[in-house]
Amino acid sequence: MGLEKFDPALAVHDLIQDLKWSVELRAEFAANEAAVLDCYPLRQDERRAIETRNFLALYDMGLHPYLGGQLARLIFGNEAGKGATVAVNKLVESLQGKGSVA
Amino acid sequence: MGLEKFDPALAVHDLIQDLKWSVELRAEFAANEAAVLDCYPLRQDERRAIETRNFLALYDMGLHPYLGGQLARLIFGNEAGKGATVAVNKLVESLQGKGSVA
Amino acid sequence: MAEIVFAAGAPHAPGLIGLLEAAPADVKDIVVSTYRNLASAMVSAKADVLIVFANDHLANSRIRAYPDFLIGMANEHRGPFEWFKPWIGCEDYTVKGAPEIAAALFNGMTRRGIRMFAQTENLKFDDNISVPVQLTRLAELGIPMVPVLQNCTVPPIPDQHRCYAVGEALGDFIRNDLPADMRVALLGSGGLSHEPGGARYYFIDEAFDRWFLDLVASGDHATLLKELTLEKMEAAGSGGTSELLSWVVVLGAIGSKPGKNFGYTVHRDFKCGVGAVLWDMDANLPKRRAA
Amino acid sequence: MAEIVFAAGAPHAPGLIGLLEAAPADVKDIVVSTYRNLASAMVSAKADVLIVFANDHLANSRIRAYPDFLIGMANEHRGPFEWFKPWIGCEDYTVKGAPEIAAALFNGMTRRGIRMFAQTENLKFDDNISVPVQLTRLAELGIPMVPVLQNCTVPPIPDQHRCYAVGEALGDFIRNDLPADMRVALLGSGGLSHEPGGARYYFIDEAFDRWFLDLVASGDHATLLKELTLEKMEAAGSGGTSELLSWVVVLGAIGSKPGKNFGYTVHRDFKCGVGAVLWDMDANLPKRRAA
Ligand SMILES: [Fe+3]
Ligand SMILES: [Fe+3]
Repeated sequence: MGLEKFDPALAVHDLIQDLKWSVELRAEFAANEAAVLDCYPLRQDERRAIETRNFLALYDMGLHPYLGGQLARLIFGNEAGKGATVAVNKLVESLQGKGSVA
Repeated sequence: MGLEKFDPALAVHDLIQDLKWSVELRAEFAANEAAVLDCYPLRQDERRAIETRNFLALYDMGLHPYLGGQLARLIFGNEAGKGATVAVNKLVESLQGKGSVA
Repeated sequence: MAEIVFAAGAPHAPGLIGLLEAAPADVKDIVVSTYRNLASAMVSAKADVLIVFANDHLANSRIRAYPDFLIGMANEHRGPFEWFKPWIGCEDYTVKGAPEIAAALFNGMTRRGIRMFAQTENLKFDDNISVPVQLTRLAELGIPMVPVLQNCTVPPIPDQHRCYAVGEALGDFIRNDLPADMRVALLGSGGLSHEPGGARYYFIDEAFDRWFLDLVASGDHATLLKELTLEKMEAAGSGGTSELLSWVVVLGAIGSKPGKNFGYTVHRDFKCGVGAVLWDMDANLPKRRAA
Repeated sequence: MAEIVFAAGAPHAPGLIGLLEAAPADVKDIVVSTYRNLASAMVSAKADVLIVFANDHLANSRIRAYPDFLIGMANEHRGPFEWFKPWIGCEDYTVKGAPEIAAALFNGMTRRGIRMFAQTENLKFDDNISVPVQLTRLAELGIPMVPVLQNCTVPPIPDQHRCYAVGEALGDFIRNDLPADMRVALLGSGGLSHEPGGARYYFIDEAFDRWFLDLVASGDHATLLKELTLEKMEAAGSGGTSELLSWVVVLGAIGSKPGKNFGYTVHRDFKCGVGAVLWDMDANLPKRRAA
């Protein structure tokens, strides 16, 4: 579950970077996630994994784990000790075998 | 007169890249060069050398020669066999010792 | 010739700020006293500038255009970047930059065959720079900073040999290109064992951390280069532990010196082993040997 | 395993298009027949894809964020970029891309420890890609292209040893990662001697060019790596001649093979020596040896 599967060609990496860098895009993602996903050339399985919060599947496709951790915080919360703890626990739950944690 | 003096920290490199990449900026540069130069953190001697078309001085400061050739074409002309020939000849004249070719 | 008067390695886990109050007293003591010791050593050393090497954490560049080293040339460095604020729980800060030293560093590394990137605009800082800046109160100390964000996690990762060579070039640059009598501080910001974003997010490899701290304090760089492989760091926490490559850059710059640490602690909520090393820049000096 | 079925090196001076009509008949003949020969060799070889290595000429990246290799992952490649049109005097073109092969190349080089950049948006092409595309009529041939723009001019420049190693990794990638039976063409686009933007803008080093063409046609890579230094290329035309590093990448990928050229010519207005080499990919094959 390290970097062996890393595939930098995956578009999900760009989605996460843009969400991190733009308050506006984060607001739009919260309000209408599908519309934001439409803007990225995601593979079908890649999009499905994002929609179902299946980090395990995304990591198997080649998502960089550091950006995976940030995607979890973008979805579940980013405040120290609060939302970020939920995000970390959800992420770990997915990666340790549960897959989808939607 | 090669790459020994190269100083990538010089702002003139950014000016040339932007001119190359933007039709609008080129039009503004032609109409009001000083206003465009104001937007770049140029050193005093660097700005003066641009204003006086002193490629020799710019190369001595560390301008990359490939971008120097492009700056000459941005100023003197860019069409094969026509303006570009003028540009090349002006540049060579400056570099071979004349300095300012304004 | 300029001189390296301070050299240290220290972790930057975001919990060291946001989760510090909630930590047990003994853990908190180690964190606070470690950074207080580093800050006072920097002051005692009369450092004119602090160059920090730290993992970029994919904060500044796209994954398909990822530089190995990115120098901050700004006049002042402001942080943390907006999205990281709630996560770190850190105050906003503004630290003086050193644009001329940054430009000299960029040129000096270029001339020494080391490809770096450099940027005049403010970089996006997360815990990498924010944690040491806040815990050492760097803005109040008034020491200007040159941040160098480093690729510790995006393959192909410059390994311990490459990072040590970069450090050797850095040391050569400091001694030969910077103004005589300039006093330079170096910090490697990152580690210890942790696996951010991984299935073992809460894993801390205490045995690895203690081995590493002892090894870098010993000054035995031959063993370090032989044993601190990417594989070993990945095993001690994938994608996080390899931040120790920032310490390796500093070690390459200073060469073999003994160091000391200010205590090691494991606290699950930090999701990262905590311990720092300060190297003795007065050791191995010819004049000391002769005394 | 996939196979390299075509490998060549050729210059891309903009004058080869914009100033071709005005050139003397014998010069024009060499230019036209050289590229016609290369195009028909690519067709005879039934190439499924053409990977072109070519100097980026600072067309795509800022000078303080300059990658050594930049892969074009676009679905189609359109050029030339607007500002270069009058300078090259070239028609607009659209060449099929090969995004999956480009992504595989990016991943394959990453896994082999070679840092490359990759971009899904259309790259900015100047003469580097436009000249070989137009002179070989690549769009009409219908062969998809993967352009890899290379740093041949911005220090620190990856030297002949590094570029050869990149080529060896490229060859390994082609043979082991690409689909079996895929037929790959490789072109190194750049050179020969020239000094664009320099005080010797009109200088062409005929002795160097003839030495170089003979050497690369001989297949003697040990001598090539020893003697084709950056210093030697700089002496033969600063900032331009080192584009021959794109040929070195191709040579690293194919290993020692004999090659032939289609004539060499010097024409002042081209500001660049002209000559191309096509390597014999059937040479040194075990089955041929046994025959
Ligand atoms: Fe970190
Ligand atoms: Fe070229």
